[in-house]
Amino acid sequence: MFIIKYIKEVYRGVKSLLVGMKRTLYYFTHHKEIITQEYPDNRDTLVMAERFKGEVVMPHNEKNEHRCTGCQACELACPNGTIKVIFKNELTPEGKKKKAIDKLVYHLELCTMCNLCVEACPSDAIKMAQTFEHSVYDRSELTKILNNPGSKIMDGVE
Amino acid sequence: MFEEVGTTTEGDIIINVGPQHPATHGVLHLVITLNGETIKKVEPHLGFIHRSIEKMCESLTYRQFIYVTSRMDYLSSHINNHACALCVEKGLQVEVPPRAQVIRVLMDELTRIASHELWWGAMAMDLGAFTPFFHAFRERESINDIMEETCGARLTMNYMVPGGVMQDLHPDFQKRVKEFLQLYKRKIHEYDELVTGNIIFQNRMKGIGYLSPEDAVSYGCSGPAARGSGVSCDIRKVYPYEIYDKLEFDEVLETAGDSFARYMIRLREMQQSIRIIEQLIDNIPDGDFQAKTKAVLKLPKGEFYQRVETARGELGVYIVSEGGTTPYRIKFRSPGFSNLSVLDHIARGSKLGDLVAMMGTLDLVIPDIDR
Amino acid sequence: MWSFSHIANELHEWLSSIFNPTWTLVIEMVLAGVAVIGLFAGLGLVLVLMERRVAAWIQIRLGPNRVGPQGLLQSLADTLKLIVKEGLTPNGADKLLFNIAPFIAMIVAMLLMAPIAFAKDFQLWDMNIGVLYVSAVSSIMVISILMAGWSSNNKYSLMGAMRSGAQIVSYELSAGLSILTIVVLTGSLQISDIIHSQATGWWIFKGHLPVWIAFVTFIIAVTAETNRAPFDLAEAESELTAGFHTEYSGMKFALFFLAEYINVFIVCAIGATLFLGGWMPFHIGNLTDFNRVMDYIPSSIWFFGKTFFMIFLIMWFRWTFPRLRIDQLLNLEWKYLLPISMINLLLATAMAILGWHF
Amino acid sequence: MQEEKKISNDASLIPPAGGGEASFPGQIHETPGGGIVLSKLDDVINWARSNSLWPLTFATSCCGIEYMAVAGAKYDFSRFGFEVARATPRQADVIIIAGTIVNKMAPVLKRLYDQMADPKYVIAMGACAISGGPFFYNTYSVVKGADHVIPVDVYVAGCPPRPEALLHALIKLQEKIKSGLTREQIRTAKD
Repeated sequence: MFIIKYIKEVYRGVKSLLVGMKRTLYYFTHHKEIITQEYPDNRDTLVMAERFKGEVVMPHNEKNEHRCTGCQACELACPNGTIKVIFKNELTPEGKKKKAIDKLVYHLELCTMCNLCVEACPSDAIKMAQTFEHSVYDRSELTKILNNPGSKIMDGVE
Repeated sequence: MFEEVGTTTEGDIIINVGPQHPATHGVLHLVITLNGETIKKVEPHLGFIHRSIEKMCESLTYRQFIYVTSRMDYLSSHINNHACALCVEKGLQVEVPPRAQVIRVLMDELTRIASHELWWGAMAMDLGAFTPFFHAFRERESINDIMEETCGARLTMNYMVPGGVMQDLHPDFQKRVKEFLQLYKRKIHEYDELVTGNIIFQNRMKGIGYLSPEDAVSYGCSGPAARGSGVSCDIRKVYPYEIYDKLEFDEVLETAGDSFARYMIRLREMQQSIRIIEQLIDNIPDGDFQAKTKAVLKLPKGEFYQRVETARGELGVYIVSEGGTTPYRIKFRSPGFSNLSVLDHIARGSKLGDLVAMMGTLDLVIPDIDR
Repeated sequence: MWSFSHIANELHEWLSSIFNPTWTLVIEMVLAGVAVIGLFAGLGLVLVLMERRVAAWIQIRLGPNRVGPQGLLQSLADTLKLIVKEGLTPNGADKLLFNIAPFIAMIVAMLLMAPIAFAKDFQLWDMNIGVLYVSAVSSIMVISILMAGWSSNNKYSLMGAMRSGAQIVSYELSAGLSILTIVVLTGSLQISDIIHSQATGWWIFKGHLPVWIAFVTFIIAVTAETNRAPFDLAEAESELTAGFHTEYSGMKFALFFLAEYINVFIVCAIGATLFLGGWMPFHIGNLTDFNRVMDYIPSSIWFFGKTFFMIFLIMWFRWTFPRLRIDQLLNLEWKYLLPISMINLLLATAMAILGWHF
Repeated sequence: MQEEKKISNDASLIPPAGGGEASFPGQIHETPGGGIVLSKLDDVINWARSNSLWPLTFATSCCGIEYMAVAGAKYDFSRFGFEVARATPRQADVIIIAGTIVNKMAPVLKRLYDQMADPKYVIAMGACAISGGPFFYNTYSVVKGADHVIPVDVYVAGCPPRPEALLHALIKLQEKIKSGLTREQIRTAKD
């Protein structure tokens, strides 16, 4: 009958709305369900996943030595020209000329964190760091030189 | 077939939706001819995010080009990478170790769930309900955490490489996935309470945007958009790749062909993905995660094609090789492009509010359409 | 006992002792104007913050909590920013209409303040047609929206305005009918009479079924009338970007924003007055001790408590439901709400004649 | 009020006509008290502006998803008062360029920026918006950095950046607004 159908329709509609309202009221009253992490306040306790790809860095030891031989494997592996290796000639103690890296230029503004350079590096000279706070006011600050000034290649790394 | 853009009759107005518009989920431009609130014609304009990925792949080596494809359909980036890796492996004739295969399938299904979660929230937001978006992101964030722990990134991971995967699974992977499954099962009924059962939602979805099976086939639709019309087109069933032929899962089909059917397909597909994950999570075989491949990959001369099922439908990768280190030509058959082409057909005669709902259920990712 | 009426009377006496009656009236009117504007600003700030907090808690997040203690200064910062932000007038717009539309929205909201009883004997203007006045003035609101939408020279705005016009005109009906239910039971259009008729019990308790139905239709209709979700078709964000105020920026947008919240407050205040007894405290039959405790709570707290409860209801709707489509919206009014409220009015009339209510 | 201050600054740069102490007619002198009032008022306005940055919903590609994640419950930028995302540029304060800008999109971006009411700020999010990122070489259609089209206040690197990184960028932008310095002043102060 028409009128019963009409009332059923109204009842069904109102019920479905009330079910939704009950669910939202549950969340309104249960604050333990809140999952917000307060970023700038939790900086001290914030731990990134160990594999998180934040930026490429070149670890140096305490004697300011790195492991990069300048083989350019990373530069070749990089799909979008993020890494540039610039060479210089160095004199070894024996008085011979030796090719070494002058600067390893890394364009963070181009980098897509694809990890291919780290995979390609034969001497584990570069790795991915877990830093992520890369915001700057000036784009030129994002072009970085990975090796420290005056750094040398570690002994024994060929 | 090609009507002129400006032709209108008396009383029609033309509005431009996009390129910047909250409902287009990106930079799609729709020129809509309206008569009052009724849609007379929808004309999608593309090119606002054309990044020439296909052309770009021609100058990248077979190891390098995979990462760019994450940027196409960024919501199913793993599956895109998977398709490219499979296609290169086909050319190289490399046997992928069983462990890598299982890891790949697990990652694919997690990506599919994450993609559908985002779709669910975004579609509810298109319809004006904001709360589901936040609840969907709660589950999605826990998948993102799993991804981040193993692959090192949240969205564009570049985890699949020719021959396997880049790194082994994180030791916590199984534990975290099980935690996610528990969370998901605890929260799944809320999806029905908040959205599916809601009378307003049902009225806005049922009978709207009808797509007949014939049209779905002739427009080349795939994925949930076609399965909502009852067209069986799940690549995982029709042309199984990896270990999908050994897994137990159902191809989800609905026959109504309207927006609600497409909505239900995705919700039920998430359940099937959960089923696949549950089958695999305790049975990850030991062994290598990557097959031995040469440092520089060279595909033999020839043409290679591989299709996979992304969260949006059928993705085809077509590589023409001249025998060098870079492909001669790459073509992607993206699901979004065909699914978008049907929009004008299903939207005519419905209201402007319905258009938003239809676009939501077609689940368009614009960079996937434009590439 | 301390009350608003006490202060008002003392102020009146003090002013009359200094000035002649005409000047007293003028000064009192100015004071009332200042008080209303102050109340506006205060309510705007409180309601915006409340909305954001309610939304945040429903959406399992924290909400504004960093600006000022517990985020209390958040809406102040927003208001200040909007005041100093550039107010653009688009080139093709009808400059006069475009610029006065937000002020009309504001003036309508201010006019609606007049007959509301904020506390015991504390009312700006207790006219004898209070309820009629409210429903008449509140329908002027649509003019400002139509003006804004038409003068913006933007198709989105125009569509939003047209939707809003259709929507407000239809929902005025069932809002009016549900208000009439109470008028029939009370036999008066005067706000103070309606409140005093609830001294023995609020209408929501006294009136059983017809009043409950009227209450529900009233809430639905006023939600639609104030363009709040799920009836926010006039500014449907995912369809029309921002609807009728797409082209507004800075202070003019802020006025629309504020007017929406003030309207919500006013309709909730009317609802609280009609159905929940206005400033009348909650009494239970013969429990004299309990009733005395209830009486001890100031009447203004009763009024604002009830109003904010209703505001919460409307916010709760907003963050739960999806938006309706325009034809469904009109269907809901003409096929469901209007027949139901008409039959309900008949029921209420029969009940009033037969004296079936308590 | 800001206009007034600008005039007074300009006037102080002009050497007094006729030399010496003789003041030019109509010249506005900076009074110490007035300056303090103005600068205090400026501080208050900058506080308000920095704490109420309403973003435009503008996302072109992948970074848009991380932008949505920031809006989501876990990272929740509403804590800072940023959650009022406006779909219309007229009401937005900050445009977060989340994704690639291609040649066809560049005029649209410019137009959106022009449509925004002053004061307006721009954040370039992700490698594509900063410099074209993965599409810097080998493509013909991508703008090599959004700052070729509109001025950018804060650049946040990453592909896509983490939600926390975007929050960090927003905090950086707040600091910048509070300091009241322009892009050029920041650049010259650094050199």
